[in-house]
Amino acid sequence: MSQILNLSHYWVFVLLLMIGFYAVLTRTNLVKKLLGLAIFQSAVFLLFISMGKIDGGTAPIILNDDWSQTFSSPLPQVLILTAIVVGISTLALGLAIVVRIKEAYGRIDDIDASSSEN
Amino acid sequence: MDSVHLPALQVVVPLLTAPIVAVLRDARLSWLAAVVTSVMTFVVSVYIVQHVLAGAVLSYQMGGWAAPYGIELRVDSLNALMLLVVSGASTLALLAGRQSLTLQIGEERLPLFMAAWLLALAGLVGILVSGDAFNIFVFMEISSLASYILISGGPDRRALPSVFKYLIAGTLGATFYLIGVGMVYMMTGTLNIADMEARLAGVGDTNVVFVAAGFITIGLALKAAIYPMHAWMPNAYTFAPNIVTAFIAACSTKVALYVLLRMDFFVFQKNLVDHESQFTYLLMPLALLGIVFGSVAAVFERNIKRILAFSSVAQIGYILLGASLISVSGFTAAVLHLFNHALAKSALFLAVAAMGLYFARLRLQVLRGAGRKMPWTFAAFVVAGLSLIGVPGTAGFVSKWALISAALESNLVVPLLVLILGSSLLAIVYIGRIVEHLWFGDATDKAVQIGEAPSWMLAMVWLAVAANIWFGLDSSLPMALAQQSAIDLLRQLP
Amino acid sequence: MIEIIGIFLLCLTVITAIGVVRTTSLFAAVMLMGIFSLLMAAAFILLDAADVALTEAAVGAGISTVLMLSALALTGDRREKPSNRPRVLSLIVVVITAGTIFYATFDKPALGDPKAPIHQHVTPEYFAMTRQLIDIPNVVTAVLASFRGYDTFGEVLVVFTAGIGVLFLLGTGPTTRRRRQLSSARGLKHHQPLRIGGKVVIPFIILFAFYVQFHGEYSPGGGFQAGAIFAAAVILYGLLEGERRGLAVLPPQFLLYMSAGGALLFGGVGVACMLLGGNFLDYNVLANDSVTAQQLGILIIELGVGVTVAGVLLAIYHAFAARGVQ
Amino acid sequence: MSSEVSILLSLAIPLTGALLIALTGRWPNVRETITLLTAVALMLTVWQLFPEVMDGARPAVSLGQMMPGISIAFKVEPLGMLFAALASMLWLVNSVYSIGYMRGNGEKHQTRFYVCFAIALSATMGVAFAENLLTLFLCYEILTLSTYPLVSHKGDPATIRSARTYLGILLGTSIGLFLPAIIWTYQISGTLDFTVGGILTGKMSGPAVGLLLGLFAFGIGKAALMPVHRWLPAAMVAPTPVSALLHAVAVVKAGVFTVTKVIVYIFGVDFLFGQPSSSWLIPTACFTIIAASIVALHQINLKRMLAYSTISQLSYIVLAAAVLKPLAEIGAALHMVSHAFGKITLFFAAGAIYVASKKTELNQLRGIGHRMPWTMTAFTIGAISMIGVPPTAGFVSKWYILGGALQGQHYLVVFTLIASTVLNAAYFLPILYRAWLSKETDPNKLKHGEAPWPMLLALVTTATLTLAFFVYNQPVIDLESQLVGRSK
Repeated sequence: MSQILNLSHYWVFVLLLMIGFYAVLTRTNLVKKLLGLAIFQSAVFLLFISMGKIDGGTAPIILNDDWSQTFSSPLPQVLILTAIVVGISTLALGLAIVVRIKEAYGRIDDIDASSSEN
Repeated sequence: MDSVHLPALQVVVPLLTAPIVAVLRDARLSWLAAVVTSVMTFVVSVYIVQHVLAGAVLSYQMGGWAAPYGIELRVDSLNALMLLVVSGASTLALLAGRQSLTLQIGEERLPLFMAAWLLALAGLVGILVSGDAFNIFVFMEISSLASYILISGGPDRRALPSVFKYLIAGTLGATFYLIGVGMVYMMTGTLNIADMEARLAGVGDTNVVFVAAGFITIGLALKAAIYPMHAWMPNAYTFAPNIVTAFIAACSTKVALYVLLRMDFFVFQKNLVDHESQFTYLLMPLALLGIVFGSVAAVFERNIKRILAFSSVAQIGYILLGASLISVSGFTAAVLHLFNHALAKSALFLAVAAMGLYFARLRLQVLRGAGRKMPWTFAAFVVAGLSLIGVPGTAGFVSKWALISAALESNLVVPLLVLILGSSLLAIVYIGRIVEHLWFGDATDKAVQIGEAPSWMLAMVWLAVAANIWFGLDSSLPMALAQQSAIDLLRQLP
Repeated sequence: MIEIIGIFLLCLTVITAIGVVRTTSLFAAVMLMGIFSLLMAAAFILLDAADVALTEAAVGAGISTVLMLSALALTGDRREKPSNRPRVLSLIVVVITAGTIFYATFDKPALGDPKAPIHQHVTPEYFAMTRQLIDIPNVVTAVLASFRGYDTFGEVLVVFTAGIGVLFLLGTGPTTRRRRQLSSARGLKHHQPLRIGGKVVIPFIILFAFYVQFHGEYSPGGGFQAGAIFAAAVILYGLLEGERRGLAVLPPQFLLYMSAGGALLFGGVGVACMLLGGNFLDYNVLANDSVTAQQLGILIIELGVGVTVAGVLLAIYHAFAARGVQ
Repeated sequence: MSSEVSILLSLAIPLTGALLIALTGRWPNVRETITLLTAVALMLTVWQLFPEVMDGARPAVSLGQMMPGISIAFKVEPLGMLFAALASMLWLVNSVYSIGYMRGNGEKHQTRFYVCFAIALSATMGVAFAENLLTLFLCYEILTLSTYPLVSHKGDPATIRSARTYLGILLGTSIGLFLPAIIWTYQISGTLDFTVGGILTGKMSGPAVGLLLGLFAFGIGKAALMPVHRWLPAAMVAPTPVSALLHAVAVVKAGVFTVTKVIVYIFGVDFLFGQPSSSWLIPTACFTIIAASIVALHQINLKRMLAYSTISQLSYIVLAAAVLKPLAEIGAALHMVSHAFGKITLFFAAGAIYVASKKTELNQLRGIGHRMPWTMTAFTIGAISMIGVPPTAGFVSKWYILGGALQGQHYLVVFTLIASTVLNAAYFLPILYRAWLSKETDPNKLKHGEAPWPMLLALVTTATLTLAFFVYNQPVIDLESQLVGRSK
C-alpha cells in the first residue's frame, strides 16, 4: 500500500502522458492535437514537481527568517516555471498556425502537405 | 572584455540584437543588422576555434555561480566545430539571401522575420555552448520556435501544415528529452552535464537511468530527423523559404544530433551498464535503414528541395552510423561528416535559392533547361552535388573516406561497405537526374526568359562551394577538431 | 489525510484529461482544459510548489484558455470531425512509451523521500547560499533569477519568440481606420452590470499584478506571474470596453516595444555585469555589498521579465482578436 | 625554372588556359590562339623535365594535407614522365585538329568544349605526376567529370543516354571499387605513396591479395577491362577530337597507367609474383583482348569499331603489366606510346572522313582512298600499327610484350598475342581493301574531297610519329628501364 501511495504521482504522470500522447497521435483536428500536447507537457510538470516534494516539508519560502524547517526543493519548481512558459509559447504559436491553416485551407481537420498538388 | 567571455558573447550578441531588429521598421536595415550580428557571431566562433585548437576547454560560469549551482557554458573541440558550422551557415545564407528574402517574405514582415532568424541562430548556438542539460532544453525551445516562424514564412500554403507537423514533432521530441533529463536529475540531483556524468556512476544500473537514456535518445532522434522519425522534415525543408532551407538544413538537425552524441557518449557511455547495445541494436540499424530509405526516396522524388531533404535523411544516417561504431575512427568520421555535410547542403540549397528567384515551384519539370540559362549557379550546384556524392577534391570525400576507414575496422565490413558505397551510387543517380533536367532538358517557357542570378548572391554561393573544395583538399582543421573530440569523448570508454 | 486529497485531485485531473480528449465539442474541450489546469495548480500547492501553482493558474487556466477561445472564434469550428486514422499503431506506441516509464518507476526514490539525491545534492547548497549571499525569503526566486538566471533569460526570449511568431503569422492587426469597423469592437458595452463590475475589479487586478511583481522575493510570484496577471487585466478591459478602446490603451507598436524592451532590460543587466568586470548576469558587481547587488539585480531582471511577458501576451491576444475582421 | 615549379606549371597552365578560353569565348580566333599557345606552353614545360628524369632525378612537390599523413603531392617518375610527355604532345596536335573539326563541322558550344578539354588535360597531368594514390584518385575523378560535358556535347537524347552510361560506369566503379581498394591499402600499409618495390610486401597474403588486385583492376574502370568496358563505346557519341585524344590517349591511358602504377609501385612486381591468388588477371586480360576483337569484327560503325579495338589494345598493356617480367613492363610502357600514336591517327582519320563526307559507317567507305588520299594513307599506317606489323610503332611494343611473355613462360599470353594479331588483321584489312580497291557507284557520294588542312596536318603528324617510333624508340626504352630497376 505504501509503495502504491509513494509512487502514485509517477503513475498519474504516466497516465496523463499516455492520454496526451494518444491524443496527439490520433486526433486529426489541429486544436485537439494542441490540447493533447498541452496535457502531455502538463504530465511532465507533475513529474518534476513530485520529485521536489519532501516529507513534512513546506514551500521553499522562508517565513520569519526561520531557516531550520524542512523545505521542498526549489530547483524543480524553477525548471517547471520555465517549462510552463515554454508550453504557453508553443501553444500560442501553434494556435496562430492553426488560424492561418484555417484561412488557407478552410478547415483544420486532416490537413496533409504531402498531397500531390503541385 | 577579453577572451574569457567568448562563449557567452556567442549567444548574447544575437539574443540581444533580436529584440532590436524586431522593432525596426525598415526591411533593408533589419537585414543589414542581422547580417552584422551573424558575422560577429561567426567571428567569435572563429576565435573560439582558435582557442580550442590550442588545447583549451573554455568554461564560463553564468552569473558567476560555480557549476553545478549555476549554469556552465563549456566549449571543447566538438562544439567549437559545430559553432563554426552554425554561425557560418547562418552568415552565408543571410549574406546571399537579401533578394530571395524580400521576394518570399516581403518587405513589410522582414524585420520580424530577421528577428526570428537571429533567435534561431542564438538558440542553436546556445544549445551548443551550454554545459547544462536543462539549459539545453530552454535554448532548444528558442531555436525550435524561431525555426517554426522561419519555415512558416514560406510562400506556399503547404508551409503551414508542414510547420504545424514540425511543431508537434519538435515539441514531442523536446518533451521526451525533458522527461529523460528529469529522470537523470531525479537520480543524481544535478543538471550540469559534467556533474551528471560523475554522479551517475553509482546508479548506472538502475532502470530509471536506462529508461532516461532511452527517452533522451528518442527525443533527440525525433528532433534530428533520424529515420523513421524524419516524417516532419522533408515537407518542412521543402516549403520553407529557400534561404531558410539553406540555413536550417545545414545545421538544425545536426545540432540535435550533437546533443544526442554529447549525452550518449559523455553522460551515459561510461556509466550505463550495457549502453553499447543502444547503439548496436537500435541506432545502428536505424542509421542503416535511414541511409537506404533516404537515398532511395531521393531517387524517386520530383522536387529538387525534396530530393535534397531526403538526401539529408540518408546523410544523417551516415553520421549516426559513424557514431554507432563506438570507435575513435568512427566518431571522428561522424563529426567530420557533420561538418562536411553542412558545407555541401548549405551550398546546394543556396544554389537552389538562386534558382528560386525565378521559379516559384522547384519541380524538375519546371526547372528544365534552367541550368543553361544560369550556368554559374548550375556549376556551383554541380560541384556541391559532387561533394554530396563524395567525389575526391570535395569535402564530402574526406568524411566518406573516414567513414569507410572506420567501417573497415569494425566487424561488419562487408555490409557496411556495400551500404555506404551503394548509397553513394544512388547519390550519383539523384544528383545526376537533377543535372540532366537542368542542363539537357528542353527549356520551359519560363526558363527561356531568365538570366543568371544576381552577382552578389552568386559570389556567396561560390564562397560556399569554395569552402567545399578547400576543406576537400586540406582537411586539417575539421580533422584536428574531430579527432580531438573523438579522443575526448571516447576516453570515457571502459 | 493530505495524501488522500492529493490522490483524489490527481484522479480528477486524469478524468478531466480523458474528457478533454474524448469530447467532440471543441468548446467543451477548451473549458475542460482550463479546469484541468486549475486542478493541476491545486495539486502543485499540495506538493509545496506555490510559485508553480500561481503560474499554472494564471497561464494555464487563464491566458491559454483565452487564446484557445480566440482561436476557436477565428477558425469557426465547433465540433471535431471524427478521425479515421488507424488507432492501433498509435496505441501500441503510447503503451510502449508508458510501459517503459512504468518499468522505471520501481527504481525511483519514493515521493517525499528525504534521502533522494535531489535533496542531498545542490538543493541544500541553494538554501545555504541564498541565506548567506542573497538573503531573500523566496528561494525559488533566488534560484530562478540568480543561480539559474541565464535559463530565465532564455525563457524570456522563448516568450518573445512566440510573440514575434504570432505577430509574423497574424500581422500586427488592422490599421486604425479598419479597426473602427471591427465587429467585436463594441465589446460588452451593452451589459452594464458586467461593465461596472469589471471596472471595479480591474484596478485591483492590476494592483495585484504589481504586488506579485515587486513582492516576488518574499512570497510566491515574480515577473512571469505578474506579467500574466497584468495581461489578464488588460484583456478583461478589452473584452468589456471593446477591442478598440482596449487597443487604445496599449497600441500594438507599443506592445512590441514592451516585449523587446523587457528582454533588453534583462540582457542589459547581464551586459552591464560584463562591463563592470563580472560574468554575464553576475549581479555581485552591481553594488559594493554583494547582498544588495544580488537583490538589485533580481529586482531589475524580474521587472524585465514582467514587462516582456505582459507585452507579448497582450500582443498575442490582440493579434488574435484583430484577425477576426479579415 | 626549377623542376618543382615546372610540375606545378604543368598543372596550372591548362587550368589558366581554361579560364582564358572561357573569358575570350566571344572571339573565336583569340580563343583558338589561346588554346594553341596553352598547348605549346604545356608541352614545353613538360618536355623540359624529360632530361632530368632521364638522368635519374625525381623532382617532387607537395601541397596541402588532404588526410592525416596524406598530402596532395606530385612526383615525376619514368612512367608518369612518359605519359605526360605523350599526352602534352598529342594535345598540341589534337588542338590543331580540333580547330579544323569544330569549325568544319559548325559545332555549337565550342567554348565549353575547349574549356573542358583544357581541364581534362590538367587532370591528366595530375594523374601522370601524382605521388600517391589519393592524389591520383583525385585527378582521376576530375578527369572523369571534366570529360562528361565533352561526351554529352551534342545534347540529344541518345547522346545523353550514352553519356549517362559513361559517367555511371566510370564514377560507379571508381567509388564502388577503386576507393575501397585505396582505403583498404591505406589501412594495411599506413601509406599511399608510390614506392619502388611496392608498399604491401609482408603486410598481406593469400586470397586477400587477389581480391585487392581485383578491386583495383575493375575499379580503375578507365582501363576498360571486361566487363567494365561499356563506357568506352558509349563515349563514341562525343565529337571525334574527344574520341581521338581522350578516348584513345588521355583517359584510357590514365586507366592503364594507373593499373601499371598500382602493380609496380603499390603491390610491387616481386611481391605480386609470389602471390598465386593474383594470377587471375592474365586470363581476364587475355579474354578481354580476344572478346573485344571479336566484337570489333562485328561493328559496322567506324568509331565503335575503333572503340572496341581500343578496349582490346588497352588490355595488352594490362596484360603486359600483369606478366610481371621486366621486358613486359617495358613493353607496357612502349605500348602506351605506340597505341596512342596509332589510335589517334585512326580517330583523326575517322573524323576527317566525317567532316569531309559525313560518313560514319564502314560500308560507306568504298573507294574513299582515292578521294581522300592523305587521310586514308594515314589510316592505313595506323591500322598496320594496330595489327603490329613493321615498320610501325605497334610492332615494337608487341615485340617487347612477347619477349616478356616468353621470359615468364606464359604461353597463354603468347597465344593471345598471336590470335589477336590475326583478329586485328581480320577487321582492319577489309576496310583498307574497301577504301582503296573497291569503287563507289553512287555519283552523289563522290562529291567530296579532302578534309580541312588543319586536320590533315594533324593526322599526317601522328602518322609520321607512328612510323618514326619504329626507328627512334631508344629514349623511351632507356627511360622505362629505370622503372624496372635497370641501369641505363
